[in-house]
Amino acid sequence: MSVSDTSQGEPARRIQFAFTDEQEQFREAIRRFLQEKSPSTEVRRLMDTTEGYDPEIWRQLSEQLALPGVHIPEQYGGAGFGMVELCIVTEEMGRVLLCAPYFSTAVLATNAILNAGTEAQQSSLLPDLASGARLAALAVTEPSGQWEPQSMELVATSSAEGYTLDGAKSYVVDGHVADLLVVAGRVAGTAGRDDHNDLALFTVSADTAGVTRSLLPSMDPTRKLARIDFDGVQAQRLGNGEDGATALDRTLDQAAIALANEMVGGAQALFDSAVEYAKLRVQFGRTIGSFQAIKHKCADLLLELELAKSAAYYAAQAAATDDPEWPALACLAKASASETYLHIAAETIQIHGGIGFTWENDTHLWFKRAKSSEVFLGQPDYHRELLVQRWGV
Amino acid sequence: MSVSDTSQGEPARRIQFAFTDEQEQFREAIRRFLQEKSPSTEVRRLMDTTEGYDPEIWRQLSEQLALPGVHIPEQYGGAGFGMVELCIVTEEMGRVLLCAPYFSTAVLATNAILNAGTEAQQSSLLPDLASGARLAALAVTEPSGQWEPQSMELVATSSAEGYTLDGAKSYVVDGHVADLLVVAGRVAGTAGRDDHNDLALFTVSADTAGVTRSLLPSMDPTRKLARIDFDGVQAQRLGNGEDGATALDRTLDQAAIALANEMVGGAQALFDSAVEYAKLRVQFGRTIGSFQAIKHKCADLLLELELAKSAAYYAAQAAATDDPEWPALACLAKASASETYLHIAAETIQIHGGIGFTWENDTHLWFKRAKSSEVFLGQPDYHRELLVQRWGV
Amino acid sequence: MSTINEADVRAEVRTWLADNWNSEMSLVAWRNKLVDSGWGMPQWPEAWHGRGLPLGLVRVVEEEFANVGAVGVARSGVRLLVAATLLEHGTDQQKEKFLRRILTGEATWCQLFSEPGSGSDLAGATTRADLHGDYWLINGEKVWSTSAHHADHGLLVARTDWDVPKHEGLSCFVADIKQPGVEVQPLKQMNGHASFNQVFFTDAQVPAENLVGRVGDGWKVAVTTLAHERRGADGLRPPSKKGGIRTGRIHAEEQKELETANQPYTWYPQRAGRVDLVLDRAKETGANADPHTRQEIAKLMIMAKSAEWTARRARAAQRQGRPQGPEGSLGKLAASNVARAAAHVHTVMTGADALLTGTESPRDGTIAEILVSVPAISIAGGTDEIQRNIISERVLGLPKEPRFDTGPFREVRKN
Amino acid sequence: MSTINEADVRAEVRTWLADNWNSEMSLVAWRNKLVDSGWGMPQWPEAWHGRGLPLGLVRVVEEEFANVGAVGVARSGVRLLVAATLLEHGTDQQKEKFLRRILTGEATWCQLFSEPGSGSDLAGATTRADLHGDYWLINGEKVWSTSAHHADHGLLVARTDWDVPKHEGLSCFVADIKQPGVEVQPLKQMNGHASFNQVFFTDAQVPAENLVGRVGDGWKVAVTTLAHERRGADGLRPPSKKGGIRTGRIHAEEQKELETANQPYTWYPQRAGRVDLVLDRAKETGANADPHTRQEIAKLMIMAKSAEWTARRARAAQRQGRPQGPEGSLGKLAASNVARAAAHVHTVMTGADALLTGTESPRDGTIAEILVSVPAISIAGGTDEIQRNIISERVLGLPKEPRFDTGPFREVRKN
Repeated sequence: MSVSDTSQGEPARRIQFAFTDEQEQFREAIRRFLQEKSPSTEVRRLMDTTEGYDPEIWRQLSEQLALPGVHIPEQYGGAGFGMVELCIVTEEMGRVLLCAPYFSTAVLATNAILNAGTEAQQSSLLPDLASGARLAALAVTEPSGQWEPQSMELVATSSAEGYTLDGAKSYVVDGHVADLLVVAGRVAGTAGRDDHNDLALFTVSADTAGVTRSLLPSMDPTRKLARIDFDGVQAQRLGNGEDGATALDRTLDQAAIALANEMVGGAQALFDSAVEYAKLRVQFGRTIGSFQAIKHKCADLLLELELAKSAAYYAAQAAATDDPEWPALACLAKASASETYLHIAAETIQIHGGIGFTWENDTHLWFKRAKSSEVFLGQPDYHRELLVQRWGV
Repeated sequence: MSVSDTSQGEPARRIQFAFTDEQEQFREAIRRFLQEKSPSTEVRRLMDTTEGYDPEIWRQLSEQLALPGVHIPEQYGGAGFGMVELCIVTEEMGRVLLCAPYFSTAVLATNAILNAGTEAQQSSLLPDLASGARLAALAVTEPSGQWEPQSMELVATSSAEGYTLDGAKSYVVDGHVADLLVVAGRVAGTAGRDDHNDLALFTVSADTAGVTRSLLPSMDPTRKLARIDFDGVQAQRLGNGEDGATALDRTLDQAAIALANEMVGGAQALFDSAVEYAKLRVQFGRTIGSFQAIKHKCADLLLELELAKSAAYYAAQAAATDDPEWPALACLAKASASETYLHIAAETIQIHGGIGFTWENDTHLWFKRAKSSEVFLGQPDYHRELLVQRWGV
Repeated sequence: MSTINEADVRAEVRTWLADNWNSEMSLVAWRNKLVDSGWGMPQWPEAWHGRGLPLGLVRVVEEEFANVGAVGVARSGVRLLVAATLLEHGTDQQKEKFLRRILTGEATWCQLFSEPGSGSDLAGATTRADLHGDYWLINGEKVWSTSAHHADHGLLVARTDWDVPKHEGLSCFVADIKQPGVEVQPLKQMNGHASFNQVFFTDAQVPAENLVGRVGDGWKVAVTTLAHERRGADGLRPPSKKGGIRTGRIHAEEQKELETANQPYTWYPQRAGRVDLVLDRAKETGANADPHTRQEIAKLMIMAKSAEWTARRARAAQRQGRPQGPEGSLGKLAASNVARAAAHVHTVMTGADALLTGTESPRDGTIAEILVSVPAISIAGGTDEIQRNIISERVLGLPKEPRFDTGPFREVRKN
Repeated sequence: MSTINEADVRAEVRTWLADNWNSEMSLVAWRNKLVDSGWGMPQWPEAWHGRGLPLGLVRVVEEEFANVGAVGVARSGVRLLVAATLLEHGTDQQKEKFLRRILTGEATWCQLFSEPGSGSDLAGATTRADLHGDYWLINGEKVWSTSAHHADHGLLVARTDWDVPKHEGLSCFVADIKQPGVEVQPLKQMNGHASFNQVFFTDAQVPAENLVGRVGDGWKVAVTTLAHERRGADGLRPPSKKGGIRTGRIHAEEQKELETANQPYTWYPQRAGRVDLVLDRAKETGANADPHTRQEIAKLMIMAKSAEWTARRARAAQRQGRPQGPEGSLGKLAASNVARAAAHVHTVMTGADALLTGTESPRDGTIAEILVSVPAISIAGGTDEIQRNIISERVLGLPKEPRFDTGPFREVRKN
């Protein structure tokens, strides 16, 4: 796949560069809801709780807006939309820093089941996720901290009732509150690790015997992480015994795109606050926004932001149209959004000056989300390398 | 060698952070001479000649200032100074972009002979170089364009009269005008290439049969490059048959330091011109230097420049005192000066605006030298990798 | 207008082409037909060589021309910017006199706005125009004027009043270049090309009827030209060359015309960094084996692709009639960043060969030309600094720079 | 002064220490001895607890103190900045009243300059001081005041005249912190520490005799304090702790004093990016195996080492009595660049563990603290933007910013 293909020629003609009016209305509805339900006072309240979310808000965004199932087919109780709509949701949630188990349940776990599950498994598992009745998490990364599925060690041994899982997972987003765990593991006694055809995805009810969950102290208190130990845990394997690696890769690529969109949402919120502050804050008898140092900084940040948004949107559209290049674009979007979000977060603090470094000021909440998003699912250098690999360079 | 050693503790106490009054006077004398002899009109005249230098000026800087032998011991007709003084010379030459075979003769070839030659060889070869009577060049890199000595292929076969050289060298600075060639090659039939103990340095008179020299069209017309083909060329080996790799590495490290100092000299000249122009040029009824965009750009460039100067000076002092870390510092200084020089060159054009992109404006002469210096002896990434290796990371 | 329908237009132009198009005509003869018929500039008013077609339907005409491989009007250089400006501000006499030969390609034009002393500050022009009876005397120096060396006319902005604020004291003229008192000198750039000219005026004469717009309207008129230049749109861009056979005398003549016209621009792709070469170069140089270089390549490509998608987002929003978002104003600044990063990546990948130039430089000198041309992109057509001002003020609504040039121009500090 | 010779001083202090130093005394008792003898601040005038020694000889005294492990005067916090300010601008009564207890450590001080509305623009302070008979009434809010929560006194800058330009309407006072009308609230930062305080004044009283300098001299006085803060020199830096045995009651008391005093600063090393940890972390995390990370590490270390050498060049030039070069003004800006780069490198090397905080974060939380503390370094003590102004104006001689705050302060635009 040569990169230039994407610019001219086939995909470009199919991939949309503007949201439809319906999508804009969808975004508007979500934005209104979230602005009302998730002011920073709520973010501060919830980030100090162990659960890290408000069940009542979760119920409302499930029942009123049907967000957990936005991309779940209607026959499984979802709204039947796709990646573009899912990314509109994460972008808006990132904008307000919503504290809710959405990314874990809807983006990670649900996509894993959609990608790996049989129709039977999907119809048994997805309705509760679509309705928001159950929370779910995806457990892939292990205490080693490696993001590549290749590095996984957790072992799944086939048994009478299905499989038994032994091993440990870590950095599991919302793993502490999930009802359902989707776990990636290696099937014991399968040949050929390197072309990883022994990877598989399993589902486990969180209350199964042998599951031990411990909340990790996360630098970003708005995104809770858990370590989960599996000691002879009974689990069901997703799919019909085929290789789970493809489904897992697909799930992680979709997650990277959704995260990129969440990040540009947060970056936009920060940037808006910085520009607004620059117009209000007076030093030396003039607004600091009248100083070229600030003006040009804002211009450069706007450019960075718009480029990152273009990448995040394009990747979502490409995934939605199943453009052959979309997995590469997932890496591109994640790398771009990560650096942009963190840079804008740092400069937003800078533009706010001393007050921007205080706890009372909201900027640090987004800064910490930017930092955790930079690391989560792999840092920019990891995704850049994967990008050129996928481009065949 | 841990890097922190250099900051506190031993070396730091020995290494000087200020030039002595004698060194400052030495610099002043050279600067006066060069400002008079090498205005940009002369640079433009000489860069269009094939030789690329003015023999009369070379005679003067040899006879009046004894620069070619500044670091050559007095018993070989030199001034008996060291790396610090040599680097003062290259810094001042870089400032005015002097077109002369100094770097090739004094820095590269002379140091190679000092590092590898026996006392007899030194006393026979160095006096003519110290006096400026002969020009010399060092031929290491080959058409492959690799800077690591490891990559060399030129073969030296021992013969009755000494050695016979067969192979090709390229990117040889001033190779087209040198009277004496110092050539790096591999001694045929020596064991163990990888711990490169078959490397050796040879001297060849440029008019020896089998030597073919062709001038290469260089992007930087102030630094002439030649390709030199060796076809059964009679040569003398420097040293007593011991491994020449150490001497070659030492020579290239010294060259990197001298080049770093040449670069900060050029960067300083460009920076001064940019600031001066910013104070004169008027747009919108005010000098462009009154715009914060230009003020802050200049402040950032000054910081970069001073850091690069500190690195170049420190490396020279470390080499002069033979601090154990100096080879690592050679890489550090070269990498730092390369990026700084090129950045300052680009921004100097930017600050000059349209006029800065014209041929009449002198900036591009330095810009091209910055570009060639970035590449010559290895680009920043090459030296950064070598740096961490030498730091034992 | 909205009553005109696509099918009718398509049928009409198709018939007309069937009746008139002949690739063995002379280029000028054919273009005079185009001018007479109005099919050369269908979006122009019927009174002036057009057919008053809505912009949206121009595409249809272009498609039909492309299908039969018919040549269009002359579009090279600044001619169409000048034409658009004359259409908006020129007198009927001027339109009568100049428009046809602009479209036929018989007359070549240049733009005479920039001056050595006013680059970013275009309105600070100090070239003077003084009225003597029925002509203006022009004195001063213009610069960055492409193809002035073979131009017949120039659209000139000069100062006619020094006692009013700078934007109000300018007037616009059509100046004959080929007259005593006008000296054109090529301006060589650091990359060796001489795409631009300096134009010196010493008591050059401009007849009074060549004043474009009213005295003091010079800035307004110039802004029209610049706006068209920025937009590029309005059918000023050459139509696609897809389809049709492209042989015959007329195509040969057009080819020759284009070569002359494009000669000054051959290095422009290099100025932009030639991102298109990067992945191939990575493979042919083996630089794709170096993990750090791979990161640098990825960083560059991410920026370049994102910039391209940003431009497409802007166009898509435009097509949908959505309000223009910020993404539209960022292209030029993005291009500078991309070009600089590309020059860096090319240097890293090229290694020692980056020391060479001309045919010794890879890709027949292209790499060397990139390295010495990229510095122009952040300056030409508005420096990065000016772009950042525009973005921060017009897009973000941040305060304007404090002004020191609002008084009578005579008293404003100048170079 | 130049007649005083090093050997004599050394002999004298050595004898005095031999006669007086006793590590089992109480800290305060010992320091009163130091104050009485003048050996605690030998560079201070003899009239005020010093011996009028030239700065160059202070080193000698410090060496002798170090040799026997003798404790010096209290130096923690801003006390010595305040003392230097009082020495220069204070009345004899004020010196009499405050200096001794500053040196003995019995009294703690804080600085009350910055305000929420005037950060970069210190002279824009709006805290007001109004004279009522023999005392001033203070109203307003100060911020970024370290250790105000356990301070006895504060050096306060407040506005006494609103009808003159901002720098001329300020006055400086010594304010008692422990009085009704002064409320101190800790100010928590994004990294969880609360090193600073907000100080609210509501009709707080300052006796007239606590005015430092004349009315309207507030800016001049504050600048003295800030200059000492910047220089750090003048023997205000703690002498080296090399040599000597450091046991005994007095050392225990000093240790306790230092712990309290340094508590607010524990995160400052993290704010600077902890470059010292980078190479070890590269090895312990295995990041040194990744070629790209090695490049990032090298870039950081090159910057950090060069910045360090630049500072040393500045000091060396100073020692040689050479004119101060630009290298002296660059340290703060360099520190910001280094810290940001270090935070990036630490993140890259730390990988997934960078998601964690507290004891779960590597190096017992140090890495996490770096990541959330670094943003402070480019703001505290003068933002990078202010530093660039200073460098471009004072070092490069570029024009000052156009001013909009030169009129009577009452009319100047404020927050």
